[in-house]
Amino acid sequence: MIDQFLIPLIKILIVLNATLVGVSYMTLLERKVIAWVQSRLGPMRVGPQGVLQPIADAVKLMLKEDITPTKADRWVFTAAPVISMVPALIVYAVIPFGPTVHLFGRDVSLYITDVNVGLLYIVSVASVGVYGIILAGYASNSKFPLLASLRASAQLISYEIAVTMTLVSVILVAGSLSMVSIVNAQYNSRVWFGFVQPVAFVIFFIGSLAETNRAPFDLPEAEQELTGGFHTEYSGMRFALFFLAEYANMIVVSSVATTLFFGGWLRPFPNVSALHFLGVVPSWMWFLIKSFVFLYIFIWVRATLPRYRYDQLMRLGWKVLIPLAIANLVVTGIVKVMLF
Amino acid sequence: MPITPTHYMLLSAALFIIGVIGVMVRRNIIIIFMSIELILNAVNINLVAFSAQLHNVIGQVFAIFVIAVAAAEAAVGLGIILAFYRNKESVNIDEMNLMRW
Amino acid sequence: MFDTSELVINMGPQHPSTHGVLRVILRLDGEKVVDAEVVIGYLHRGIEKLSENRNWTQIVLLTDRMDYVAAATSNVGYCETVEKLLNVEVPRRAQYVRTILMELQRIASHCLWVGTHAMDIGAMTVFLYAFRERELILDLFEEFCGARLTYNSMRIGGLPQDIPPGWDKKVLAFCDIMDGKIDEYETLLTHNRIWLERTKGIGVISGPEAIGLGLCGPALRGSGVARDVRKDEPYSAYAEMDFDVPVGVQGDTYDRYLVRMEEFRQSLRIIRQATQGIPEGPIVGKVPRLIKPAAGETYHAIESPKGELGYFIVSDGKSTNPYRFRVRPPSFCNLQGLPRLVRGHLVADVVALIGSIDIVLGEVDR
Amino acid sequence: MLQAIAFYTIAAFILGFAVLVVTTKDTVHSVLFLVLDFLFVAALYVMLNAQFLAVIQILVYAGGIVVLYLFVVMLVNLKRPPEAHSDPHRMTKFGFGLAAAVLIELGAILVSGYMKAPAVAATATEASMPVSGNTEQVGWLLYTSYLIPFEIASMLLLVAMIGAIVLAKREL
Repeated sequence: MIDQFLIPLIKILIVLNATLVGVSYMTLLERKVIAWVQSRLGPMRVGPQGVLQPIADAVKLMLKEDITPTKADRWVFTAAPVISMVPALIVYAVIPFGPTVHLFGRDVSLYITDVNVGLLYIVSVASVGVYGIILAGYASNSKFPLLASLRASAQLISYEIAVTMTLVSVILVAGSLSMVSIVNAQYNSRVWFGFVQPVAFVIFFIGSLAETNRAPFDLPEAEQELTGGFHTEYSGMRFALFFLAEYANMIVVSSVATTLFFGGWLRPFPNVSALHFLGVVPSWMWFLIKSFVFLYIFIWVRATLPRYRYDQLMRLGWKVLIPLAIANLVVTGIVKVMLF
Repeated sequence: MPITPTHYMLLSAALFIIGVIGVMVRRNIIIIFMSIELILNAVNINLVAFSAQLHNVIGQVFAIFVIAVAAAEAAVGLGIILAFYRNKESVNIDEMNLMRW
Repeated sequence: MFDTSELVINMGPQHPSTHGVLRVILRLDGEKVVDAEVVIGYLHRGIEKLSENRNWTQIVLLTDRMDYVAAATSNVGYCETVEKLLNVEVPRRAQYVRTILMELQRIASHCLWVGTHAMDIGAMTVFLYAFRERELILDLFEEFCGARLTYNSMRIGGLPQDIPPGWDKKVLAFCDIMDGKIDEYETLLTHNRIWLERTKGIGVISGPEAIGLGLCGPALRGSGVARDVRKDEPYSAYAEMDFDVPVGVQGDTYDRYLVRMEEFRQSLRIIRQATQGIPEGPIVGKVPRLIKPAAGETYHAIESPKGELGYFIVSDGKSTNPYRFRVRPPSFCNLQGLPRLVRGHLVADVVALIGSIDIVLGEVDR
Repeated sequence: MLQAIAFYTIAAFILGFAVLVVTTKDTVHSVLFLVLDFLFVAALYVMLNAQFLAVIQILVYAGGIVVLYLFVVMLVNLKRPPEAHSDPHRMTKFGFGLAAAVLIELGAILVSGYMKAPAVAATATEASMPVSGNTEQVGWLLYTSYLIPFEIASMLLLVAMIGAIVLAKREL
């Protein structure tokens, strides 16, 4: 009973809470990092160095008046933020934060579950997230959000293809769809797949920037063009949900990138016993460090690059990334058949 | 009470009927298309149920083919809807009574 | 919806990238702009009419409020026009200081432009970098005249006060800082592939067409027309300065960007020459106590950061107010080119183009 | 017991949302119900131990096809209600009659108590396959016995893609 219900429940609680806290602190991190890039200080008022800023933000957003436009489709308008938030959270069910460890006298795996279609599960759940954006744009009954949501859905669907293709080439190398097996495969092959599949990794990274609506692909919420994009008409907690979903997605993407391309919880050179001292840092810590590096790069990119235009974005997706991903997949397949 | 393939068949048949009623009653061609998707799903439920019962994944393979056909159908069908809408400003199936326009 | 009919989108007057209260009514086919109509007047304060009821000295203060990001240039332009009307000789020291102020103002204005233009295209960091340097210029202005935005920094016939001691050193020090900062902006933008894709070939306009539309300033020079009032009809101390007038080739947004970036450098060049060569002498010319120009009219234009800023003033010779006061604002003239520029481009390009012609609504509406 | 609860819950949701799909007036709401319906069908697949298909169901149906529907619904913003005009030749009554007949048959099956589990031995296919696991088995079959249908399906999708582009593009 304990193994079946209690431990998974505790794990879900921990992951969910850690995610939500992590997401809210991502907003602080983003503001701080961008501030440092731009030679500013960022939030400094709430708490020392502004560390309590996310809490202040949350309180403010919760107390804000929740406005529903008169002509909005009330039902869908309320559901849209939830629809975009939920997929971002349930993806964490299959992300392995660490291997199975011995804890309090029993073997506890540092992931909620390991399903044999783990990677496909992530892709499919992520593909449902697009509804939140489309419906938000539709339900607002306003032109700018509608334009933005059409842009967003076209963008997400296009880049999903490229990203999925790169995942397939990783699956080919790993020989499994399960996230845990993919990490183990990297242990066994003595090399992180990021070095085996550099092209796939680059495409995945660019694609995931687009999938999470981050700069330079943040067209759906291009403030300067569409006055805030699909969440123009939203306020208060509903707006916050969209915001949190974006950050949760960023964390998901970083975790997936870490797992697939950078060895998940494995320390650098896991097979070199000379580097055994690196094992001092626990496995889940390695996972978090690697993910954090990705998150940092996300923010860094945002602070540096201008924004693509819609048609250029589509051109990049369809004419560069997808053919490249397919070519990479074919080459991977050929090499795999020839050599192994 | 054990859940037998008959349960799944009944569910599938009920879903099928709902789909058929949708096709027959509604005049909005988009809804009709969605009803067809329901019908296809009813078929898939059957296939997968038998696949589970017979411990044979061939049923699931066929379900995948059905999904592929559904995707193709949706793409072409929605293309037709858009073309029709562009000419007639309508998606009412009863106004779709010409072979060409 | 997007395939079957045109969509009319109202951009502004409250919109994050219309730089104030500009309103553009866009007719879209999909995301393509079929036509654009610019609606102005949301910031109209009647400065021209107001000026006809103020005496000549008071008007300087009103000119601050036109191009509020380049107030000193407006001040100088007005004062020079009145000096022309009065036939007053301005001492060379004042001329030099005016030149320095105007060029500092040009850099400040271009800083604001490069920041907001980049921000519109999505590069947010340039904005804060540029504002950081603009702050240094504002400090210099504050030291000179006590104000940071609306300076009221000029008097008819010369300067309100002499430059503070050591100010010229600070200006030179600023020039040294600014050199590196311009390179910094260029590192972030000039060869950035996304920036190139967003600006190259956008809003292409040929030289003759740009003249036909009445474009001026960097927007005109971007199309390859080397028209610069500082060179063509020198005023203040520009005749004694050695500088180039950068021109573009293609006439697209990127060329307009390059022209302004080069103007940064040319401005620094002028500031260095002028600061090192400030002559000694009085700062105010022989201006009558009661300014009452003889009946007549005059037009005088200067090169403001946005283009040719002209003042047309009629004096009836009887009152202490101008009889007629009219401004030729560069932003206004450039703005009328916007519908031509955006036609056929995408919605995202509209903001890039609004940024590229560099308008200030205070000047457009007056 | 647990299985029965799960089945009845999921079945109720599937049928309930299906009814909502065909009865809702607002087309966008209808599309939303369709997504929910598909998600529950996917849940049913998980119950039937067909995880791969469940994921494909979500990925292709919910993430792909229905988004397409949503796109079309948003593209055709109707100025008049789509159901305004009715063709006098419609045989709605006949349709209802047919549906009723099938329903009666279903009821008959229920009443006759034909609901016991048939004892079927596992067919030999599963045992003879060199791989284990749902995904692996489906993949194995797709790429061995059903390779030609699989390729034909890919052709079909290609043709559909081209067809959709030809139909939907205004000027070619």
